Amino acid sequence: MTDHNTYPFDIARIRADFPILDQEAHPGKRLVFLDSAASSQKPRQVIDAMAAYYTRDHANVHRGIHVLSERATDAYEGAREKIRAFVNARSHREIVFTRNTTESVNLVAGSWGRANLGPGDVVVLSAMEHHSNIVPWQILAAERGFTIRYIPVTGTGELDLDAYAGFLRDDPVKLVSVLHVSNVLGTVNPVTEMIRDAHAAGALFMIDGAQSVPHLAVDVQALDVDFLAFSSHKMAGPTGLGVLYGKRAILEAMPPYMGGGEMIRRVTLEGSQWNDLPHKFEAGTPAIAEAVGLGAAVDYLGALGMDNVLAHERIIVEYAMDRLAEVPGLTIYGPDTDRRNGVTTFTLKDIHAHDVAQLLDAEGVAIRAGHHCAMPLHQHLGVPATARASFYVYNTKADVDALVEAIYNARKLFRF
Amino acid sequence: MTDHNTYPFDIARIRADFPILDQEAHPGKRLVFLDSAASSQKPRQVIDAMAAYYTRDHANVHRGIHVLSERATDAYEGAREKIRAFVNARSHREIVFTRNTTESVNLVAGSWGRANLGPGDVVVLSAMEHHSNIVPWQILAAERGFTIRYIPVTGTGELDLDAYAGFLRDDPVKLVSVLHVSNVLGTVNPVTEMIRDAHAAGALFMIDGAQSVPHLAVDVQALDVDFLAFSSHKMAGPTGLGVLYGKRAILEAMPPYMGGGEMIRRVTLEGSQWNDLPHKFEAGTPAIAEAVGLGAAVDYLGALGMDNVLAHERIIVEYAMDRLAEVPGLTIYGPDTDRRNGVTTFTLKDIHAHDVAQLLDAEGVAIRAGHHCAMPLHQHLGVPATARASFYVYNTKADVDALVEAIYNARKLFRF
Amino acid sequence: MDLYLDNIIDHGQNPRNFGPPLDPADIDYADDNPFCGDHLHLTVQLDDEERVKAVSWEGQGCTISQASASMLGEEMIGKTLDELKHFDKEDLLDLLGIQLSPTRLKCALLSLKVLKAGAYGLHTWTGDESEE
Amino acid sequence: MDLYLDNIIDHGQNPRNFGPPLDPADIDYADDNPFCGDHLHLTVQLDDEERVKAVSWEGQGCTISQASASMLGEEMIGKTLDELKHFDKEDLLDLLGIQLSPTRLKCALLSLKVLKAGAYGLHTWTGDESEE
Ligand SMILES: Cc1ncc(COP(=O)(O)O)c(C=O)c1O
Ligand SMILES: Cc1ncc(COP(=O)(O)O)c(C=O)c1O
Repeated sequence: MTDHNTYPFDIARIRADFPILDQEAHPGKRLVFLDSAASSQKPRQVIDAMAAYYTRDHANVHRGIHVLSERATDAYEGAREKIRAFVNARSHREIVFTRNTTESVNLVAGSWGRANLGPGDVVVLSAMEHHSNIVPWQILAAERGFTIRYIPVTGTGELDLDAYAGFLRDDPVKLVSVLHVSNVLGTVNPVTEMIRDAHAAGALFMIDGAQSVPHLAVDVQALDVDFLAFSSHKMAGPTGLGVLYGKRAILEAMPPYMGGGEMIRRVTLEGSQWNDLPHKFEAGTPAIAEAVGLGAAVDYLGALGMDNVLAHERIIVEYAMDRLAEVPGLTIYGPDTDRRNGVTTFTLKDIHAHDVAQLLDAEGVAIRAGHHCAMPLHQHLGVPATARASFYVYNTKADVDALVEAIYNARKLFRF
Repeated sequence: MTDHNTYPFDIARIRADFPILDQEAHPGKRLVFLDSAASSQKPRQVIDAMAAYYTRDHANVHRGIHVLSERATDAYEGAREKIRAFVNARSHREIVFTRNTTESVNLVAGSWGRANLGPGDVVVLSAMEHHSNIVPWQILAAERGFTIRYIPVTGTGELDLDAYAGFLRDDPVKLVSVLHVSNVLGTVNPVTEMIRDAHAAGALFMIDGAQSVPHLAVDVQALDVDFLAFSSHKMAGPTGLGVLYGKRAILEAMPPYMGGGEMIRRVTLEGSQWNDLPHKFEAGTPAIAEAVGLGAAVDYLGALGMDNVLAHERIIVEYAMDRLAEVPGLTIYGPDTDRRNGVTTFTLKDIHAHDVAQLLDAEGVAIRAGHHCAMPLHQHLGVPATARASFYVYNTKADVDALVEAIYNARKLFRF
Repeated sequence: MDLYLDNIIDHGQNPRNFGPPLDPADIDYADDNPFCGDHLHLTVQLDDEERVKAVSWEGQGCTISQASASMLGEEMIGKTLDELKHFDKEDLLDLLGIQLSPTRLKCALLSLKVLKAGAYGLHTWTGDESEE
Repeated sequence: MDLYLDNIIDHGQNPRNFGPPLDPADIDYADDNPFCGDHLHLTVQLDDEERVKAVSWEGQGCTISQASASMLGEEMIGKTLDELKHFDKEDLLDLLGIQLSPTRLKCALLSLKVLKAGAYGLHTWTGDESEE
């Protein structure tokens, strides 16, 4: 049970770590940042770690025989080890650095998918997926001729698990790829059971962890998941870096995704041999400083404790759900508080979500409006756009109060 | 004519901008950084611009309706505009952000190449290419069945232009992709004439500008080049960011490379429509802070003046060539000073290049040793590994003196 | 709160010339902005001198896009095709009387985009006239 | 200059047991490290008690890899197969008596990798025994 009145950590100290929060969005209007699901802010520990890296240690990594290159390699591979520990992967070789969640999914589609999927095969996605877990599969399906099935979304904003069971029973499913936490509905999908069932049916399972890894403890060995994709920039780390976890045996068997330096063992004019994992999938000079930054972010989150991060967010989300429920004309999308996390998405009578966001911005409250890269889900919801407030470790109940007050102001302006 | 005794800018002030240079590599040994061809150092203007971005302006870009998202979008698109101006592209829509040069090449191979190349077609590369401009084409050739021809390297370390003319005359060449400046030999290839001839033969031309864009003024309109690839981290900018320039009409006709958010206009469960350029090629949350950093780097280089950057490097390279020529047992690879830029690559009698690098490191001198991601070129040179000293705006003749002195020390230890 | 001036809200909530398509129509064009779900269908009748005689539009979207369509529709009436051709982004923004960020600019410009595409077949007009 | 101790340079420049392959050989294996161009071909003869009787290796590479092969070759002689099985990375580094960065570690370990692969068919041994 979460206690509504006690944050699990000292929120004032945390807010002091995020310098960006201490500003006015407009003259006299304190910045209230409720757009962390799009991209989170960074603590100074992360900003400083990257600046320190560039100020003292930078050189290209791997195979450099001088002190800076050794330090840079240690920093880069040390960050990989931190991230391995954060998701409890068995080996650092299972942690591949990419640009973002989107590239992680494209890597699996372009390498594993292109090698393993063909006519007759089925890939199962869901109707609540982010575009990054739909479009790569659509493009590949057009090329390779396999079939995509979408698990429908129920009236409560959850996955239709009967339909899922039906797909696994009736179709030659080779891969299931589903998001862990919805960036629109906040739904936390029952991935443990879904993975077990997929494996029983002989299918691999990939989790889009873009909205889960930043917010709750994800243990790839406990889940027995085959692939996990997530983004640094949503978990207090820098932009320009994503992660793909993959089980070693599966990654070993996959062809490379991009070709270039670092990913080869030997190149002749006639052909090439690939390097060991994870380098096989990291062509060219990697995002070194960004890995250092994500390492610092993971240290930061680890010091807070992911259970505390989750507990804190549950307090804020519960409070937001309660307060927003009072607002006349406001519709909230997604499941009940106990089955959701991180976001509250709503519409306000017939005011377009863009107008809502703009009016809230004028009050200093930063939310996101639109389809949140989930157009098919919005088609299902029957609205072209929604407004979304999303929360992270630095948000407070006072932020929720500011949101609700700004919504009341918007109602007044639109005279209802 | 370069004046050997006058640097074109105040070198002490420039060195003061690069805080990393002001340290000892080992106790009592000043750091002498001669590994910029692998990755350059960053001035504090770049480090500070990124820290300031995270401290004041960060949010996800595009379509956010709040003040931070607007500032982040302005910063990101503003950086694109700076880079457009830096290479003199006609439109910002022709500047695609990638992770590095390697990804830029893979993008062209995976999108343009997969759509346009098939059995009977020929792609022309050269035997002095970096692996990043060989391996993607080899992988695609295995899939699509076209043929790769390599322009041979002459005894002076230059491209065999007769062979090139022969390819264009005799083969159905669809694309020529060649590096502008060799990262091993320093050779500056005559791309203006090569592009003209490729176009006359009906082929497109791509430049690997990883070692030219950081060092000399590259004007894509004057060159009339079709694609240009380069990396931020080699031009005083951050890691995790690369650029692909492409002519608009060609990019418009290309299918997307990766699928996901940002790159689509509309997604349904049945299929998708692509977004406008450049977004069609930028799937997922981009490297926002990194673009800001590269923008600052381009401002920095622009303020120095690329002609001055080149003039400065020519002074250093000429001095290095002269001083290294005196060292008994030292072999320099590549053309004469007047046809090269940026690097001096050598071997020292029969001491393995790794031993040379290690011994130099002990003296504080950071060089790179190995095949420099150009194994085919090293096969041609007949040595498995070479030692490379490379130079940038912050290097001085004193750095070259330190290099030469350290080499003499290595000779002594190996008793020759 | 500078964006939501009284007249913007008024036009947004009480759009002028809003209604089913004219038939026959001299200009008939529809487009959308999938990011917002904004949609606009515009029909126009001209008189013998190629002046706009009647305008009708329907669609849905945010207040900015609806107000922009409403104000542009009013402005068009009585103008010649040639005058409309010279009517540009700046003129529309003057009409609206507000400053817009690039994101919201797209909302405001949908109506102009539909007009230009419908009247001149400029299907590739991106609303970004400054670029070549 | 800690890496280039006199004995390393001595073994590098005057490698022991360097020569053409033994024939017949009980162990015969070659591998390389393409990054450096280091190459090593090792042959070993055993006596009746499975003790190493003779070692011969040839190859090319940096001083560290050559010295490592030379020292390892000397060390092997007289040892049983079982003793060699327990000879690990740490033992080799003790022999060399130097601290190595991960990059140079690969140079030093090539000889051990060839020995392990040749003697036990451990073709996938990466020299990184700490990982599972
Ligand atoms: C000529 C050349 N091309 C391509 C590359 C690859 O650059 P990156 O590793 O940034 O992709 C390099 C860098 O070493 C290079 O020197
Ligand atoms: C559920 C989900 N998946 C994937 C993504 C894509 O992340 P990125 O843009 O970092 O690739 C997001 C981010 O919006 C997301 O919320």
